[in-house]
Amino acid sequence: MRYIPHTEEDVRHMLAAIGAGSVEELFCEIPSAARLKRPLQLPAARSESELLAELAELALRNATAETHRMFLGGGAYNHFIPAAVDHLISRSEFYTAYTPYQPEISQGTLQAIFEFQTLICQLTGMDVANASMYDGASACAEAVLMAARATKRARVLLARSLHPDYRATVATYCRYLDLELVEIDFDASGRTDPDRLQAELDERCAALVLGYPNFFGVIEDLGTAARLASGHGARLIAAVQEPLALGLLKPPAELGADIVVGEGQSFGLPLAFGGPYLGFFAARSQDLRNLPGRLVGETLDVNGRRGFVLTLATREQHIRREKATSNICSNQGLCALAATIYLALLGRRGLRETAEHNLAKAAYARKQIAALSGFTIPFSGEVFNEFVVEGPKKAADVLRRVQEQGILGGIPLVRWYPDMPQRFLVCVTEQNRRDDIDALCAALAGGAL
Amino acid sequence: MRYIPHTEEDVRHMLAAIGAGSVEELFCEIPSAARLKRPLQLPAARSESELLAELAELALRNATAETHRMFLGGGAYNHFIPAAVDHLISRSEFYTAYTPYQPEISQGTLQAIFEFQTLICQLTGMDVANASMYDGASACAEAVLMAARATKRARVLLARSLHPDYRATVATYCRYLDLELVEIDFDASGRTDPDRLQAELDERCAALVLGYPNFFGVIEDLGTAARLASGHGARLIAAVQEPLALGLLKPPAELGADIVVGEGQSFGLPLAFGGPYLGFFAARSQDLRNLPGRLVGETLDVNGRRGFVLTLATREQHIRREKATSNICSNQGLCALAATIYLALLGRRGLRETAEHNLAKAAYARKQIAALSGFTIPFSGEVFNEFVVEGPKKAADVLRRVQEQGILGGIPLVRWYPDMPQRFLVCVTEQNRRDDIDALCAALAGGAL
Amino acid sequence: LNEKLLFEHSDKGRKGYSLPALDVPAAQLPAELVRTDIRGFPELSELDVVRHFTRLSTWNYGVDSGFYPLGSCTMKYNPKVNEVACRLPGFAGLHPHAPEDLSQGALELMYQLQQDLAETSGLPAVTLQPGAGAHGELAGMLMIRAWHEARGSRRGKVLIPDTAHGTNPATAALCGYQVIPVSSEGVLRAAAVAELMDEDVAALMITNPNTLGLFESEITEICRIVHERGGLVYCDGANLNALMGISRPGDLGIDVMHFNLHKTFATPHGGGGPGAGPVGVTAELAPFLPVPVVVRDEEGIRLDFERPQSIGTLKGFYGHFGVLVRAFAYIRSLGPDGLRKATEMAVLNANYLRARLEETYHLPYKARSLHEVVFSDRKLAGGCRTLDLAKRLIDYGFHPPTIYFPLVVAGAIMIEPTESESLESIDEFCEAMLAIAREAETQPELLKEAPRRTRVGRLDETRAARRPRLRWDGGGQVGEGQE
Amino acid sequence: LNEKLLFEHSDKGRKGYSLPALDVPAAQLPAELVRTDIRGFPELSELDVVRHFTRLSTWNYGVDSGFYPLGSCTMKYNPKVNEVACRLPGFAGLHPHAPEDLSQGALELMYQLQQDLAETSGLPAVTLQPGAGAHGELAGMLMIRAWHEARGSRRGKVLIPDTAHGTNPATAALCGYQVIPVSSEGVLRAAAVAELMDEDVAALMITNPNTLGLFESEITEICRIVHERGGLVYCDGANLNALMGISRPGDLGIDVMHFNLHKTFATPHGGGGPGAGPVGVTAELAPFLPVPVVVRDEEGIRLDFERPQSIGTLKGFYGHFGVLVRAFAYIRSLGPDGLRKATEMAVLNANYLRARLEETYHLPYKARSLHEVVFSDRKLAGGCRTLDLAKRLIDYGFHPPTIYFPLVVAGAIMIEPTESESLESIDEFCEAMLAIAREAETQPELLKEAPRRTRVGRLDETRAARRPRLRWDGGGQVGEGQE
Repeated sequence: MRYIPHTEEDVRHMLAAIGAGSVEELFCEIPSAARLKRPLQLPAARSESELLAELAELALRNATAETHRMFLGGGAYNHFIPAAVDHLISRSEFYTAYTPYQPEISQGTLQAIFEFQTLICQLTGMDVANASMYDGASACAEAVLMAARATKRARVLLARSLHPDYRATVATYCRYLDLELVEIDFDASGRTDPDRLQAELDERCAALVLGYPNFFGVIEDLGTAARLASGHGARLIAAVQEPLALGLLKPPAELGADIVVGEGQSFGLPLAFGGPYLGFFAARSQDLRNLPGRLVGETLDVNGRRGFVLTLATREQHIRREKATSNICSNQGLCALAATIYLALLGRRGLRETAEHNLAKAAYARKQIAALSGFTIPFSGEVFNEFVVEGPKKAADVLRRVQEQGILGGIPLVRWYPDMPQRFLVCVTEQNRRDDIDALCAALAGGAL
Repeated sequence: MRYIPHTEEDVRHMLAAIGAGSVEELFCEIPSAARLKRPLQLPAARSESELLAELAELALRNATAETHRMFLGGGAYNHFIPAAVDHLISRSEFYTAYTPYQPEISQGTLQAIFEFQTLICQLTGMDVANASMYDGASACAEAVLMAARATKRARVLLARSLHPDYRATVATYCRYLDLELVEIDFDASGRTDPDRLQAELDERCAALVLGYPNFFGVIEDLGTAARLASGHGARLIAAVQEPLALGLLKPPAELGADIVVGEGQSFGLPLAFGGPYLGFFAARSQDLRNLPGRLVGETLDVNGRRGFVLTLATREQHIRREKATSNICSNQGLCALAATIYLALLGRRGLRETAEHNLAKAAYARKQIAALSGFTIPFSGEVFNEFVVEGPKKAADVLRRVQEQGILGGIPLVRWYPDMPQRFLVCVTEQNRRDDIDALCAALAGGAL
Repeated sequence: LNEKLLFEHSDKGRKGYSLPALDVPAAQLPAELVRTDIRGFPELSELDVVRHFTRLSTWNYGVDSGFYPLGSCTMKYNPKVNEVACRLPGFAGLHPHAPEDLSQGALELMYQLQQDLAETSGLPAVTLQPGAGAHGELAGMLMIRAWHEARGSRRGKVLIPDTAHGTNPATAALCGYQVIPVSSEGVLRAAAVAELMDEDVAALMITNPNTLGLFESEITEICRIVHERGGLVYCDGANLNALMGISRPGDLGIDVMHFNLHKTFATPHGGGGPGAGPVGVTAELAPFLPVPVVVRDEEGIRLDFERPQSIGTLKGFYGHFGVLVRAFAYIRSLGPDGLRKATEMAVLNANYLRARLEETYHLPYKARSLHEVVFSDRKLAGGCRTLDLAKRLIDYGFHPPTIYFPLVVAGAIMIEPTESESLESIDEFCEAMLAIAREAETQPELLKEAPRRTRVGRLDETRAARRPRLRWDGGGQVGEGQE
Repeated sequence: LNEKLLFEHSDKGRKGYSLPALDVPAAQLPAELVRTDIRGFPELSELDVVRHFTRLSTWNYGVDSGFYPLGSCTMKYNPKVNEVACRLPGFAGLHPHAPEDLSQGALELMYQLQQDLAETSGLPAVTLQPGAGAHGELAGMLMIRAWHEARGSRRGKVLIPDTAHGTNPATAALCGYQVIPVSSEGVLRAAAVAELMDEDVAALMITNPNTLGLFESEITEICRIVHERGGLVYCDGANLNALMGISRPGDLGIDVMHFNLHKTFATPHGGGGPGAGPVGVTAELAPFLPVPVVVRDEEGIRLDFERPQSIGTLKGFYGHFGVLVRAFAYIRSLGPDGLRKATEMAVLNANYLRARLEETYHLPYKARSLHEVVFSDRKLAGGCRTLDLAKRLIDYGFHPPTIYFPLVVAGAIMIEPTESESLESIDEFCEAMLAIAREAETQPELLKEAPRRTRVGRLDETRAARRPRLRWDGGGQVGEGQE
């Protein structure tokens, strides 16, 4: 057993020191009736080479951007990850450590998270950010809970254009908390309908949640929403499913958002079939003591040197137990580290340029597809790197034909929007070359027949 | 430029400090006639993603054990490499360091090489080993030079069954050194013919070089050769092209070898189209001051703590210049580290078991192939994990047919042994499953038609 | 030597990234949508970034650095091949919205892992979606509540023993439950449960073995009592490393349990995450599992979203797939015998360590330990406390144990060696513990002024909380440091 | 904290490896061929091994750890993407005996790299086979001798300036040549060469820029003189980082030059290797290149072994392919503009560093430096020498420069910053150098007792050489250490 060091002699020596006759004896407190009397029925142990062969075989049965031209987004994005990211997060001092409970031997993790918190504040324009959460959807749910706590109100408006997983997660978290969730429809631009918003916003509202960009890729009018929300004392929550957009779009804080949450996967994390990703959570100072999750703060050591510690733990469950601001205990430390490294590599200019490339590629694709016979762009709102297409027949059928050309052309929307059987979501990033886009257009034209 | 940090402002500031008006000015000592007046004609800079795409495309045009069933050996072996090896050699403290000139901040490299030297001594049974050389072939050439220096003799006997690259490299190194190289033929067993050996050995001989195992995979009779060589005062050099065999075979020292050199690639290094590999060089204490290459030794620091340093540098070219024992300056530090890690992981039992698996797989394959109509095993000597097969027609033609079945069935010998047009060398390691071997037999049977 | 913050390093115009030339026309958004520059954002070359994080890493301590006996966290060895496995392009590059027919390898792995966890726990239905243990607790308690509500029952209370992890009460509260604490005596007595159990109690949340490292020997009886009065039993699976192949929670009467893949199944802790917290439930609770569930039918393996009684979705997509790959690789590497052996050696290590230290350190509970052991600082001399001991261990080159938890032991020192550690490693730790106990008698300042060998000394946590500085803001640092 | 040797850790029965079950009958060799056990061989679990080497690594200093201005070694940044590139399965898994039609990707890369090096150097024919710079020297000098002999010339001498690397004379000797030293005055004077050049001199070996970091400004004239009298000129290419895109050795009259891919082209130095030492030659020398040469013809790219005038083979197979991949990736990443810019910034860095230090440190040669600068310890106070300065730099967190080389400068301090370093990084180094110069005046013991912050203090090299212990032999260590 390559992971278990005990030799027979070690075991004998240790049992003698314990004063036990056998390893079996050590389990004496487990009543016989509580014992399993047979071996676990699991496949036999694999050698390392067999294991790799088995996993390689499984891995080959999955499509990737290496095997297909890929235009999938919808909350998970195919961006380039510089090799330095993986090199650095693979340093075992980072990835084999746990939560920095002992700050004197955890300054690496702690400083990196402090930097992460700073980067998120810079991107969103907010005052404070936590050390990360499971993902964008759960961060969004925590934001709704925080808004309800902070406002002591029980009505929450969710844009129907918000990512469906985010809406579903909010619903699950709120399931037994006596909160009322109201969906607000969108208009022809693909943005949340301001009239519906105005009609539903009132003094009972704890929060209004908008995607930025939303699930359709459309850039919501946060400014107007913020004015409406703040007029009624409700928190405006901006939920960012594609954070690369923040390299180009006005920061939500500037437009009046009170809480900004989102998904950090675009910042250096692999697609990995949906996880682990990286929820981020940023707020204004007013909500500091209501924040869920871990926080890292700067302080001094006994010699007056700068250092970092976990702080404001009195909000957390290991101190506050049932009165904690959240039950979250871990964060996505390594994912936050990856994002910090990614953003440091891109830097001020690289982030902007990458965002601009995404914008340009998507604009080109949108224009080309709009020119295809049978295809239209149903929403008029401005988009960043994804957009909805309406095809001439069922989206699933069109996309299946496209798939036969080795292209993953988009995500059919009908699962979440039954009224949109012919629509699908197309995402274009800096990873798609012009000839990929042209191939998609050709395949769509063919798939429409 | 992601690898060059200078901003325009930095450049201005630095030029001002230097007192130069332009970067151009810094090259003032290069006469105008010596300047290149045009840009280098090289492809334009690639982004990281473009680079990876370009290299991935090249890499896909090569065959590997993932794309083919592979039975190639001949001095480079397809053994499993545990993931921990690459993880550890990828620690940048190891791979971005250079030669440990400053021992106080190089103890990691130095201790690892000391451990490498020890492992090589344990494997070969010799007294002393150096810090590594370029590869087995060049180590073999250095061994011949050392034997000539030590004995002050000029005649060297090379077994014709020695790896052809090793013989060729010896010839190149000796090209202008007034040494006489004599080839000794093999007999029907595939071993060096003892009668020819006896006939050629005399008091003029500096050294006799045998493969162990030899290029045909056959285990040479080192004991007899040692008796003959020592009777004439010549050094017996055992050259090990497949070091995994040392997990099972008698150590050369025990059989009387004076110098043991070889190739360490089997110990955790990828095939990598032939390099970088790892030459090892071991000898008896008598030759210590004649050894080529780097040596690491144990010593004490000012506080009496154990530490390691480069030592006996007076043999080396940076001190001795034209009187050095060799012109070699670097070693294969990172490759030696990989081998040290690999051997530590396998350990006493794992090394033996892996060697036994190789033996068993090759024995099975040899038996199966021998049973095929039209195929024979021309050499009767015992083998470790590779063996020569004689087919019914030109080896290249047989192997080409086998290749069409997705199998790299062996290495045709005719390039080095024009008298063997129908023979090829088959290697079987722990990586070949029984069904690979059975597929090879089936394909050979088909290829013979 | 010190390392500045990323932002303090930055120089205008540097970058560590390059893009291909843009091969389509540039595009622009309306100006009112576009931000100005990001003030203070880093500008660094690739080497700047690599050095920065390489240096930061050297101030951390991980399992690969040395013994890391953090109780309740199961800091076992993280196999390197698993890191290779999860990075295979077919796993790392698979988009969660890829069609199911092009995701069959991933779905197969998830399906097999569900079955493996079910077999290990004796709980037949498994969701892989929760992102961590606490997230699994949330899933589990929501299912318990949904089960009750499906039966028309609106119970409002949950029983939680005093040895529980803090996440247990926090989770119960998030599900709208009132928390009723139950006193234990090291192990939870059935009588104590019987006394508090009534028709308003939805569930008991228990950890087994508990946070003292003791098997809940009355667990079967406790489950019977809770079930009899219409409740369910939730098991916090953080300590499953003590039971693999020995005893299965499902066989004992547990209804719901979460797994901590990063503890029991060797996935890296990542400096605080990501982990993964799958949940196993009885067949009766299976209809309430979060969506999607990975199911197999004639056509292959697929994600089932059509589960009308499901509690819904807990996060985006299907779970921390990259973590699941590592756990799967671990289970396959050990096989059934290896998993059992891991448990046996983990328990052997804990008991050996206990035997070596129990004369010197106060052991509040004497029952046979399983995978971890809890001492207290009561016998520590010189006025030294658990915190001082912990900091002094750092000077000896070890990561300290968990301290001041569980709360039922004042000055708790909670040590979990795991099976990965060799006899030598545990002996070295014990020698250090014994040496520190002697130092406390003769040179207590060595403990109180520890650690001395780290980059920073003890940090002022009160200051951090009182004047929170949670981000760099372009100013100087809190105070100027000295070398 | 100390770390034992692998052999001191080992415990009987441990292993960190597993094999698949044997699926063929076991086999045996005759007993007389089989060894007994390997005495003392390690027995460790995977975690034991991982911790051992992880800890060892922390006692090393690499480019990623900090500034590493080791003169003549060009310790520039090693890009991480290149490490990914050489590990692509199609490169790492390619067997050198694979058929040429199944190796076309690797051969294409080698062919392109040959062309890139030819263009960069102005020498049209390139071999990629040599394993390091010294190996390249050997290849080059053998070709020079073969060229002479092909013309029936048996010249016996080689001229080597006093600024040469030690490998130059060692190599000349290995080719059977007598070494004739040439005195330089910082730069080599054509007149000095003219005086020594005769019909028995086969070649001049020169380094350009030389080991003082100075361009050999009379190089064209020197080449003319050597050629005129029937000799050839060999250039040690170690310092090519000073010339990329600026000046090409082939255009200056050089006949043969080796490249150090690990210096100029950013491949990692690996703690001492592997490097790669390709050699470029003029068309006239091309027939003498080692075999095989990578050539392109109608059918594709192939290895040409049929070269009757070749000097033969220098090592197994075709070169350090894994290193070649990295160098190729580097050249493609920078492109022609980037290579030139790398040279410019390397030279800028060296001159800036010189400007900041030349008032304080003695600068023996005043000509404009290219990529490196050589000071001496002549002005160092307090009886401190170059060695003391070097060790003190370690305490400041820097890798010391090359010391006591080149030999023409007593107490030489040879500093090569490379283009990877930022202004801040060089400023920090200069501050340290200036601080140490002040310390030498006021507290010379700080230098003489340095380093203090490392795991071991200054090591007794004399003891190591007098009583060589070159392997562990089961006994205790040299002396028992203290913490």
